[in-house]
Amino acid sequence: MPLPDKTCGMEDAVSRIFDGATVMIGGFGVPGTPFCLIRELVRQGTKNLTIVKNDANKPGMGVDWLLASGQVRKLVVSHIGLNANAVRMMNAREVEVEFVPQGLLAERIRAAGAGLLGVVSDIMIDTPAGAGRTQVEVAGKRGYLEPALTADFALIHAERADTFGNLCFAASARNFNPLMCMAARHTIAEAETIVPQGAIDPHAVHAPGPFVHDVVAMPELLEAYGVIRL
Amino acid sequence: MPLPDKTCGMEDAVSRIFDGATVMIGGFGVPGTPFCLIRELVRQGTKNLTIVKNDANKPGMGVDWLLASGQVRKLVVSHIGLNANAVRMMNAREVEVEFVPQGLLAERIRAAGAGLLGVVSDIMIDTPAGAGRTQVEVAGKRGYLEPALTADFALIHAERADTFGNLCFAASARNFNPLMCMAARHTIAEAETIVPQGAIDPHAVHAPGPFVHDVVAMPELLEAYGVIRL
Amino acid sequence: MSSGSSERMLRRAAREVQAGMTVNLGIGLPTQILAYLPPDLEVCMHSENGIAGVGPIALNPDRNLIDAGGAYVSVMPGTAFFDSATSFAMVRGGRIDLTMLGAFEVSGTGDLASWIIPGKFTPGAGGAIELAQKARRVAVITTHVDKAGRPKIVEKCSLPLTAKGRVSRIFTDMAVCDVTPEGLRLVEIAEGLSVGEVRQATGTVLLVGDGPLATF
Amino acid sequence: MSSGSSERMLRRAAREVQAGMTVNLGIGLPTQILAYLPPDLEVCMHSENGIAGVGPIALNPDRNLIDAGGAYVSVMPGTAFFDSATSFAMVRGGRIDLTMLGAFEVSGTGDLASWIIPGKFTPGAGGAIELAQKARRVAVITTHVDKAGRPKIVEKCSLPLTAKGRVSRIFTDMAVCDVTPEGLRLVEIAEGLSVGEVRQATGTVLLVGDGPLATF
Repeated sequence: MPLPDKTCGMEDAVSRIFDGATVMIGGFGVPGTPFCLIRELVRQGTKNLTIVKNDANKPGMGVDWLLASGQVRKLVVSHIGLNANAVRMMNAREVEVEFVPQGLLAERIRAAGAGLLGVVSDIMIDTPAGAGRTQVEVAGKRGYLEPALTADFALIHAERADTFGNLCFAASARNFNPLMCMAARHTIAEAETIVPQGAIDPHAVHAPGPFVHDVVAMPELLEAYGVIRL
Repeated sequence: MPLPDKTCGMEDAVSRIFDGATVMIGGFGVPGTPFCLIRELVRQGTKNLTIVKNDANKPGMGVDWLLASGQVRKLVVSHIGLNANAVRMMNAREVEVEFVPQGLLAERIRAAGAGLLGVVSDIMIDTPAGAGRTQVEVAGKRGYLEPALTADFALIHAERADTFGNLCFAASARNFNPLMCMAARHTIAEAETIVPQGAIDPHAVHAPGPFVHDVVAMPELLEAYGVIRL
Repeated sequence: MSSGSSERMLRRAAREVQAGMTVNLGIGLPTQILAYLPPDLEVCMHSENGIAGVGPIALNPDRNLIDAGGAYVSVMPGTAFFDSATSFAMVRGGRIDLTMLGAFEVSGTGDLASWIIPGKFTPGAGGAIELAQKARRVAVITTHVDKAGRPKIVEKCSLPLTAKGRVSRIFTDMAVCDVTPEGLRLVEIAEGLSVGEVRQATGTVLLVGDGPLATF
Repeated sequence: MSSGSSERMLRRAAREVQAGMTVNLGIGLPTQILAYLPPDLEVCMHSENGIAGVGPIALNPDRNLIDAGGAYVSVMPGTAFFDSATSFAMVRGGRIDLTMLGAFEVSGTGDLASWIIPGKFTPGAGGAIELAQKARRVAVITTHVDKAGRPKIVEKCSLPLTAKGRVSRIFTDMAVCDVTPEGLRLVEIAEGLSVGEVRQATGTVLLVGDGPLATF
């Protein structure tokens, strides 16, 4: 019983993404951001996207490419402070931005991955920032219903993948990647190295293969991945 | 900046558990069950416990020791079918048993660990098994409010621990252990091997040290851990 | 049920598992299907205690590696281990293409009762409620009648349900039946049995087509 | 603020970190505290992008290893990596003993505004709302006045709050102040400054005890 092989060409994998899709993109700053997949998405010009990502990267990198090419209708993020382009476009109403506190963003994404309708959290309780949310009481405590955040696609960057889609992430490049693998209806993972099944210790898998649909080799390690600014 | 050392004697660690406490116990069947910690809890005779565990082990093993010694007021479990003693005691009302579907048990434990009030799930929706739950609507779908399951203590079995409490689990012995580490106010982990800080690859940690309070060496690998029945 | 008919049932049920699927086998009869899968079939076997890529029953058991039924299983190239919450994220999140579950009773409309016999046997549901509700396809594997000879396939379950209307197919030692909008349909029959014998052992109306019936 | 007074502030703030704690340092000024911790202090530094046991700024940077502020950090013996949900489980679950955060404004009653200046700067909150609401102890580190010379410690925040009444202590280049039930109390003062100068730069009533005031 060998496991299925999910390797796929980058162009084919990204061509599944349709205009108007909601696309989760892994990464916190540079680490874990799938720059090759994003570049291919820019090349294909898919329009009217809702992007769910922790941040908008920096100007001239990653999500900023999609903003610059006008492919993004809406951003769901925890912060965009490092990308002045994103801030400018938000202020000019060229892109809609929905801010979600970082841990709630992670948890709402995971909730979708876990097949939950949502979670109940007391974050922002009794502050204006909590406005517009539905309040419920659980075991005598008040919290907000925080709906699961689903997506049509997730774009993931892994350090290693086997052909079944078991993924390993490097250091702080893990961040949102395993959660987004779980949450999207279709998960596309680029990997710096693709290894045969059996090359990854079963204990060392960070995102198990059943959550991953396409395993894509990276044509090159773009400069964006390697930036070391001191 | 070395990390704190959390090693602790087994007797001292278990003596923190007070009469009437809610105690989560890791394990699914034999793998991951902290038999040494349970045996010490039996030796200390702590009373009136609420035990949260996937199952009640088999007769003469683990949780069954606590049942036999009359220390358990209530069991919160997903099934007890492999322990006829537990079934008998439940029928004789010698112990209260609350059944939770296995995945909801895991998720409600994790929710406590994630500092959530609860999760919203559609499991058992529109069936009598869902009776008594609060229904809410999220994004047009109906689900039940499933409260977070908290505990005073968690008893954990790890294959390896470093002195800071970073834990690694073997194969299917992981199961509920990392979730219970997160959920309890105080987590006691026994480990087959305790290694110095730095001996575990930071990528390979299954339960990070900040969730663990006491790291306890096992005096022996009891027969219970090694049972191979073919 | 003879060991021969049990083996035949398991062998037939194993053919339900298709290439590319992620499959969960319930405790009891279903996990025994593992031994009947073709060695070259590309499939991911899931066990709810935290394994994707469950391998065959172990020749050299690892005390830490069991499936949900407690059998000592093995790893394969590509196996992954994970915690119980992640495991049920796969279940609730729709990653399980097929689950095969045991039953106390299963109805002609796909209702499944498998977790409690009030006042008699109350083992708890384990993961069955979630598997039955959330797997993309649910099949049941069970003896056609219970130890007392009473039908386990019924018009309406008398026991509390595990899930309502989720069972698509039923494998027994006597037959393969499909739950269809028209009713329960006999699709295959154990070699040597007559339709009348199967009907006799079935507690609900059994539809039978006009053409010849495949045997297994 | 001179680099000397900045360094003095960071050095003083670093003393807030006690042995045995798990500590999160916010983006900006707070993460700079890392460089001022005693090398032998037993402490677990947490970074919300998924690190427990953050080591010092890296001499040989790893492109995959940054803290939440984007600085290239290092591992130590005992470091663990995990995903963002697990990281914030630590935050919301009360595993963070101390967080030190930056501020646009902080009030004498412990209110913190740090994530939005409506119409001007809207970077988003990142993890600050959860850190400020859920860490067991919240300290702020900020310049005492903004670039225009206006007090950042105010009677009532004019900006939308990150969290209400959660700040216990404020470190600035001029002073260390505690939020107490009686009001904001000056507990230490930068060497060479007078109480009058600190009061002048503070936008709310500042309580001062009778005894001599420690300097830093």
